[in-house]
Amino acid sequence: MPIGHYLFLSLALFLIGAIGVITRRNVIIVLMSIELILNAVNINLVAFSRYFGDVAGQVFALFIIADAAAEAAVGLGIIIAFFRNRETVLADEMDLLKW
Amino acid sequence: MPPAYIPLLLFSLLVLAFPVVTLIVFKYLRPGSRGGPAKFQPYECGILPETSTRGRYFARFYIIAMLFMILNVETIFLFPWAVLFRGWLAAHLAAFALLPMFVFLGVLLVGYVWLYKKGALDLA
Amino acid sequence: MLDSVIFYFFAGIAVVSAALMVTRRNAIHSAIFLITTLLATAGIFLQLRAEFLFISQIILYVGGIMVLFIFVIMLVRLDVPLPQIRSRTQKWIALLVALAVGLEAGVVIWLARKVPGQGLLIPNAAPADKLQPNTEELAKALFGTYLLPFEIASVLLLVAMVGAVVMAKKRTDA
Amino acid sequence: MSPMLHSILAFVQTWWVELLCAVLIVLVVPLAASYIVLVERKVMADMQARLGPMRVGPHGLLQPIADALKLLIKEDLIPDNADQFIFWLAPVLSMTAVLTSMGAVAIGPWFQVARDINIGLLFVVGVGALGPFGIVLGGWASNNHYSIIGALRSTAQLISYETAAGFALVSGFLLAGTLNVRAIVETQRTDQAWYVFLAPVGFFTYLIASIAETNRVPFDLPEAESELVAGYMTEYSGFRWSLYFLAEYANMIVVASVGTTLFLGGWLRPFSNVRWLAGLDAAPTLLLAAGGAYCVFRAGKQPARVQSMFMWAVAFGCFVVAVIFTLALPFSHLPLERMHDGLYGAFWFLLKVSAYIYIFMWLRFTLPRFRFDQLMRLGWHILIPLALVNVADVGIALALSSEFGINRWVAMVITTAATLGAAMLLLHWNDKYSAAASAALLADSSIAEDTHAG
Repeated sequence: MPIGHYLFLSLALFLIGAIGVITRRNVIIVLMSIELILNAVNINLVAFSRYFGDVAGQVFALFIIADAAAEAAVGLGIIIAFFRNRETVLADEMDLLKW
Repeated sequence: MPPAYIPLLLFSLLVLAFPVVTLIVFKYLRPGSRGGPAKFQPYECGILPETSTRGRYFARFYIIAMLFMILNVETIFLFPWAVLFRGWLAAHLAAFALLPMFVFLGVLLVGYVWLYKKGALDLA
Repeated sequence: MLDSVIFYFFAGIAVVSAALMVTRRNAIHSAIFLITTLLATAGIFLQLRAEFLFISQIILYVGGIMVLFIFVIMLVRLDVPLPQIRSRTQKWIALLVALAVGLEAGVVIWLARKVPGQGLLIPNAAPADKLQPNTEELAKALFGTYLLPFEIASVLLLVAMVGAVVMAKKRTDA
Repeated sequence: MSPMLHSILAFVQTWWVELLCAVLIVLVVPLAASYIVLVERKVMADMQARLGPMRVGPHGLLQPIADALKLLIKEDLIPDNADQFIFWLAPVLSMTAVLTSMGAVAIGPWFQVARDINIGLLFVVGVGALGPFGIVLGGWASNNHYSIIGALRSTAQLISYETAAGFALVSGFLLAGTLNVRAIVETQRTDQAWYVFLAPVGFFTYLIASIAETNRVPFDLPEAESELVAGYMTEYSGFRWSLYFLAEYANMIVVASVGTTLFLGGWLRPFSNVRWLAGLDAAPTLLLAAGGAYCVFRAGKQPARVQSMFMWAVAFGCFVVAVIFTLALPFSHLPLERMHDGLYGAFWFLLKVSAYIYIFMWLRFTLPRFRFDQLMRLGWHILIPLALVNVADVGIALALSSEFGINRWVAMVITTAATLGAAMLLLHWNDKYSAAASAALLADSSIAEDTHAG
C-alpha cells in the first residue's frame, strides 16, 4: 500500500472541509467542516507514523483529538451565547462586535 | 488490518444487515394499513400539537454534553496510564507512576470544584 | 490485496459522506454524514494498525463531540431547514481555489513517487501476526517522551471547560 | 477465479470459529433478549405472589415468540412531517451499536468473535457509546414534544452515567494491567482474587452506572408511563419499537458481560484455585439435571396434551446438555481440553451474567423511580467524583502493596475506607448544597406551600 493513497485521501478530505468552511453560511456547519479538516490531518499523521514505524504520529493524533474536543466545546459555547442574544446562527448576520 | 479484526468487520456488516433486512422483508409481508389521517397525528394525549418549546432547556443540556466530552477525553488519557501502571510498580517506579496522573486529575478536579461551587452542575 | 480493498471501501465512504455533509441543507443530516465520515476514518486508522486511535476516535469524536453537535443543533432549532440563500459567487470561487490546490498537491505527490530511493512504499515492517501491542506502545511514548504535552493537555481541557460554562450560563448570574 | 477461491477457503479455514460465533451471536442475542423479557415478567410476578404469563405455551415459555410475531406483523406507521430517513435509521443504529459491541465479549475462553484484540474491553465500551445516537435521532425525528424531551433527558442521563462507568472501568484496568479480554481473566486467575474484592467501590459505581446506562428503574424516568408517555419511543410502533426494546435488553446483556469479565472473573469457576472445592466442577450437570427433573415433574400436570409434550421436550433438552457436560468432565487435560474449558467457561460466565441481570430485575421491582433532578444530582455530584477518587484509591493501594510490602488486602481495606470517607463528604456537601438550593428555590418561587422533601 504506497503511502500516496493516504496522502490523496487526506488531501481530498481537507479540500472538502475547506470548501465547507468557505461556502457555508451556517456557523455550525463551518465548525463541522473544521472537525473534518482536523480529521484529514489525523489521517496523514497516522499514515506517516505507520510509514516510519514510530508511534509518535499516533500520540500527536491523540492530542489533536483532545484539542478538537476543547475547540468544539468553546466554539459551540460561543454560538449558543450568540444565538441567545441575536436569535440567528448565520455567519452573515454576525456583523456587530458589541450590541 | 490486524488479522483479528477481519471477522469483526464481517460481523458488524452481518449485524447491520439483521435489522435492515427484517424491516424491509416484513414491510411487504404485513397486511395493508387502514385508518384516516388522524392516525398519523403525533401523539399528544388527544390535544393538537402547538409550537414546540425548546428555549427552556437551553444551557442545561449543553453543559451536560460539554462536560461529558471533556471527561471522556480525560478517561481516554487514563486508559494508557492504567495499562502501564502495574509494569511501573514492578520496576519500583511508584512515584513516577502516581505523580503524572495526580497532576492531570488534580488540574481537572480544580475545574470540577469550580463548576460545583458555581452551580453549573445543578442540572435539574 | 485485502488491505487495499478495505482501504478503498473506507476511503470511498469517507469522501462521499464528507461531500454530502458539506452540501446538505438540514443541519442534522449533515451531522449524520459527518458521523459516517468519522467512522470511516476510524476504519482507516484500524487499517493502519493504530487500534487505540481507532477506539479513541469512536469514543471521543463520534461518542463525544458529535453528541454535543447534535444537542446544539436540536437546541438551537436549526433542524428546521432555513431558507439557504447561498451566495452564488462565493461557491464558485471556493470550488476553483480547491481544484487549483488539489491539482497542485496531487502533482507534487505524484512526482514524489518517481524520486529514486525515497520510494513512498509503506515497508511492511511488522508482518500482520507479530504486532507490538499498540496500546502499550502508545502509552510508553505518551508517558515517556511526551509527558509534558500530556500535562498541558489537562490545562487545555480545564480552560475549555471553564470557558464553555461561562459562555453558556445566562448573563444574569455570570 | 481459483486464487480468489483459494484465498477465501484459506480465510474460512483459519477463522471458522470466529465466523461461527458471529452468526450465533446475531441469531441468539435477540432471542435471548426477548426471553429475558419473559423471565423479567415471571420474576416480577413471583415477587408479587402471582403466576405471570402462563397461557402461551407451558408456563408461558412461548410468550416471547408470540410477542415477536405480533410485533413483526403489526403496522409500524411513520407520523406525518416526521423525518422519514432518520425515523427509519434511528432504531437500526441503536440495535447495530449494541450488537456490534457484543463482538469483543468473550463468552468462554474460546467463544469470541474478535480473538485477542489488543483493545478488547475498550471496543465493547466504545461501540456502546454509539447508543445515545439512536435515542437522540429517534426522539428528534418523530417530531413529538414527548419524544424530543424524552430523548434529551434519556441521553443526558446516559451521558452522565457513561462517564462514571468509564472511570469505574479504569480502576478495573489498573488492577488488570491490560485491555485484552482473555488476558484480564488470566490475570484474575493468577492474582487468585476477583477484582470485585480488590476494588469494591469500583464495582459498586459500575453497577449503579450500568443500571442507569440501560435506562432501567430506578433510573428510567425518560420512558416512564406517568412522566413522558414513552419518551423517545412514543411515535414508534410495530417492529421499529421492538428494535428499540430489544436494543435495551441486549444492552443489558452487554453491560452485564463487561461487569462480569472485569470484576467477577469472567469464566473462572468460583474458588478455582481451592483444591478441596474441586467438586464445584460438577455444578453444571447437577443444575441441568435438577431443571430436567422439575420439567418432568411439571409435565404431568399440564392442562393440554401439547403443553405436556413440550414440557417433555424441554426436560429431554436439559438431560442431553447435562450428559454433554458430564462427558466433557474427564477431558480437562487431554486433547479435548479446549472443548472442556470452552463448555465449563461458558457455563460459569452465563451463570454470572444471569446473576448480574437478576440484580437489575430485583432492583426494578423494589425501588421507586428517581426524579430527574435527583437523578442528575446523583450522577454529577456524587457518582462521578466518587469514581475519580476510586481510581486514585486503587492506584495508591497497588503502590502501597508493591512499594512498602503491605499485604494487598490490608492496603485495599485502608484505601476503601478512605474512599467511603470521601463518599460521606460528598453526600454531606450534596445534602447541604441541595437544602440551600431548594430553600433558595422556595424563597423566590411563587409556590410557597409546595414543601420540598429532604
